[in-house]
Amino acid sequence: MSKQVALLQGNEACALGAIYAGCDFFGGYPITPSTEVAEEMALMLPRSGGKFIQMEDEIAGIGTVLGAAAAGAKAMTATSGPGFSLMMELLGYGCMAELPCVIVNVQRGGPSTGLPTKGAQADMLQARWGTHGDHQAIALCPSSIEECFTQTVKCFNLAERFRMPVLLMMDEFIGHMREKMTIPQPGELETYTHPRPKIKPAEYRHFGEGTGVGGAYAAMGSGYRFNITGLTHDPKGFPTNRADETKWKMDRLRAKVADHLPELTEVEREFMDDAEIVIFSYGAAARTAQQAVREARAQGVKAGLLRPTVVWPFPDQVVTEALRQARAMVVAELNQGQMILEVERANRTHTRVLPALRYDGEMITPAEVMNVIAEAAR
Amino acid sequence: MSKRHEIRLSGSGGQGMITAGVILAEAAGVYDGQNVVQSQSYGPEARGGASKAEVIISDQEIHFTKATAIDILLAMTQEAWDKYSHDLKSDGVAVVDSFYVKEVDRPGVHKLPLAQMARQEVGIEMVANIIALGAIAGITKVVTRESLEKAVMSRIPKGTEDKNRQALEIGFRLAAGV
Amino acid sequence: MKIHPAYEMLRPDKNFPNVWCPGCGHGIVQGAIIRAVQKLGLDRDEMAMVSGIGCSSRMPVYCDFNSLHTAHGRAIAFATGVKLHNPKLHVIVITGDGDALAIGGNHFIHAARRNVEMTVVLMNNMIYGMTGGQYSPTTPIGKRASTAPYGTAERDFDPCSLAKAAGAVFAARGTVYNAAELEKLITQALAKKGFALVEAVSPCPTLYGRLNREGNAVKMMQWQKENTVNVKAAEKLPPEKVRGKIVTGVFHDAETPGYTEIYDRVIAKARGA
Amino acid sequence: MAKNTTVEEARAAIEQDFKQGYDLPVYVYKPWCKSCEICVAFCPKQVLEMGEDRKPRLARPRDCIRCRQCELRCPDLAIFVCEEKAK
Repeated sequence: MSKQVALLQGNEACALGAIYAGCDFFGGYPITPSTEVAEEMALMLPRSGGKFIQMEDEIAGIGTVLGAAAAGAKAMTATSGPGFSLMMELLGYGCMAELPCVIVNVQRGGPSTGLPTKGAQADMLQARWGTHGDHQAIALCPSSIEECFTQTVKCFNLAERFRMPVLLMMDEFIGHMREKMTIPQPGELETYTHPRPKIKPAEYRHFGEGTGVGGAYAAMGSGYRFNITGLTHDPKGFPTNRADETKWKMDRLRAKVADHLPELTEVEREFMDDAEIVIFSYGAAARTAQQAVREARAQGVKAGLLRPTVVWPFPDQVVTEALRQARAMVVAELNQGQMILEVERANRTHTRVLPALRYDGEMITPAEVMNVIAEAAR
Repeated sequence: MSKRHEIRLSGSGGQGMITAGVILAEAAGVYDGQNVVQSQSYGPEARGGASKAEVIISDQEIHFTKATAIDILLAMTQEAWDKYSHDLKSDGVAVVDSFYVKEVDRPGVHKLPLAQMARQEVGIEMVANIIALGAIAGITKVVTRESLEKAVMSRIPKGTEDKNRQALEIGFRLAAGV
Repeated sequence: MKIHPAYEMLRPDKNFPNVWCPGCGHGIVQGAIIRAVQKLGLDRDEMAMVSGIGCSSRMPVYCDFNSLHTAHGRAIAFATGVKLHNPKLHVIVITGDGDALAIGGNHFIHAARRNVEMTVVLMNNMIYGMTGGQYSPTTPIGKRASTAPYGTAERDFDPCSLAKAAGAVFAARGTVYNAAELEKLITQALAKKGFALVEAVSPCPTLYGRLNREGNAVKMMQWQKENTVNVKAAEKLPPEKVRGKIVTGVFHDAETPGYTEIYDRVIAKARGA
Repeated sequence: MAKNTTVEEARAAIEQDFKQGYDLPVYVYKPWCKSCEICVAFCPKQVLEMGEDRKPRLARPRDCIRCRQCELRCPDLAIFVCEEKAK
């Protein structure tokens, strides 16, 4: 079979990636600029026996996704700013109840209704801190159409393995852009499905093994009758407010991400070997940064690029190392300064950190980044 | 062709500018084997308002995804010309609809009867975007005719093949007369 | 068998007594649900009990089914996902008047409209019990609550009319005083293939009863006993004789294809295309 | 309130009581009873009354008609009607 090369929109590639990963449930509410994800899923899911449902609002969208996940589905929803805000409570529920699912946020300008048809990267900290309570987040950020596909697959793999909602932080620029890509053949990309328990139902504890990462867990209706609750619970899933059991649960939620940082860290490096000015950028803005790095090199500036594809957990160590090596770091992002706060937190060497920001709904240009590089090189 | 081509197709919502952009990108990317990035911007309205689609074609990897120095501009309305012609390069190629665009503030603009030909020869104005694609490809050779034809056929509704093939033919004919 | 017949349906390792106040009607509803499940011979492994937040919503943790205790108001949204992904499961939604009709009102009407196959047991105690007695969408106008110290100024919902109007296939009301009738109504609802509502009027002596001087659990159940009219009898009575009373029985019973059944046709069409 | 017990513990305690010769038509599992008095108030034959421990007790067992109203209305599943002994 010859490889299929197709011109795809980011949103379409995301939906195709979901199907490739084995997604069999989509619940959501239409919102610009994420709508094409839902439309594509509505078309494709029933063909493979999966289920698509358009709910009455975004809260119901993620609610039905979490319900399907409890029943064993590989489930997904897709939304944008206002809908993402509505989903926050249940994002926390998914973390607490350890339900795997993928939430796609095609970011647009905000706050409030903001710029529905224009792009931004201004939900980056909401993705990390939007829901109440201590919790961890795993979030990926694609910079190309191909990555919309491959990272959606990876999101499902991580959700299944880490038993938690995983966020794909797209943006309108990437979501509505088209590029050609070679559709991966079945088996070409890894697809992970969590193991199902084999022990006797009487011995089964739904939240029993260590941090739960990579472990077996059961679906409702599979003969293991367990309880799931958003209340703090013991290993059996029964509500508790005992301090020791609460601490056990909170430590488990923390450790499942904190103890697996090397596995979760994924940063692409370009021209980093001798880089003196390092640009930190992700998602759509990183495309501009890629161009700027090359233009800077052409002008004799030793510039390099750090492009995290997994933005949460933040690649702390990588950034700390890069800051140690660099004379200055330029953070290029499409907001008023969000991930730059994390970069500054990782800055243990008091290296200069300069923002290259744009937040008017338009894409930051290579010239704008070059100006900041020039300032950094001074 | 070792060059980055930035192409902007502009008009009003409903004139098929985004469809035209997708077809052009598919012709260049999938059938001609170039690297390609296609994007668009539009207002909240489904019909009316200024609308543009941009296609960047290059034999190199495309990093920056937006068009900022336009090599090829299509304007199907006066509003689109007024709004989107400012960053057309001095040696850029401009094609405008001669019926809807009356005032152009620079020399060398190709004024072609795109909408008129669509109405008179094909019978529906809707295919003016395909005529425009034919004209642009004919004038600039930014994509091959075979690839453009394949891309048109893969992206249009079933049952409209003849009308679109005719429209493409008209476009290339107009280009030959330039 | 020298044991309470309901015990086999309770979680063996869950501590009892349950969380509810003395005389709370919710435990009576739990008993009725368990007996209905036993009567129909449903397989526990194929039971999914989904709840929201509130007093009533604590029920699933005690029942030895697949149980999902969700967020406030969202039980029906979760339950829709459970049912749609695994239509084999018998889904029972346990909810209260605030959970189902205030914060979850949108999900309630839309699940009824879609006719998603689930049995919704709505325990109506006309008050928010868990948070300390605030008024709910079913608190009758003029009645007192901690957030209505002078009596509420709001009219109340009739959950059965609401469900029927939104498209449910079954809507019925019972009281905990008449636990046998309640059990019968839940049994009927569980057998339906569509969105079925059973409203169980369940007294809250601790808050509603105290705030409105209606007495303890026994007095409140005595009131139920004396002020309940069956829907068939009510139809023949003049309206003034029915006003202020609890009308019980089946209000609506229809046969319409359920959501998962219709969705199977969508799948067949998508695959044929 | 009574000490919390699991269903298994309740079962064992009840079985123990039966082994030791419990022989009345109605059984009250006291650790789960919250003394709401519903069973006493609505017994059609008035066979139950509240004991000094504020738990129901079967005062007039011979009047019990095993109608199960107490069992159906107990919010705590703490009272049930026993099967009739086959003699």
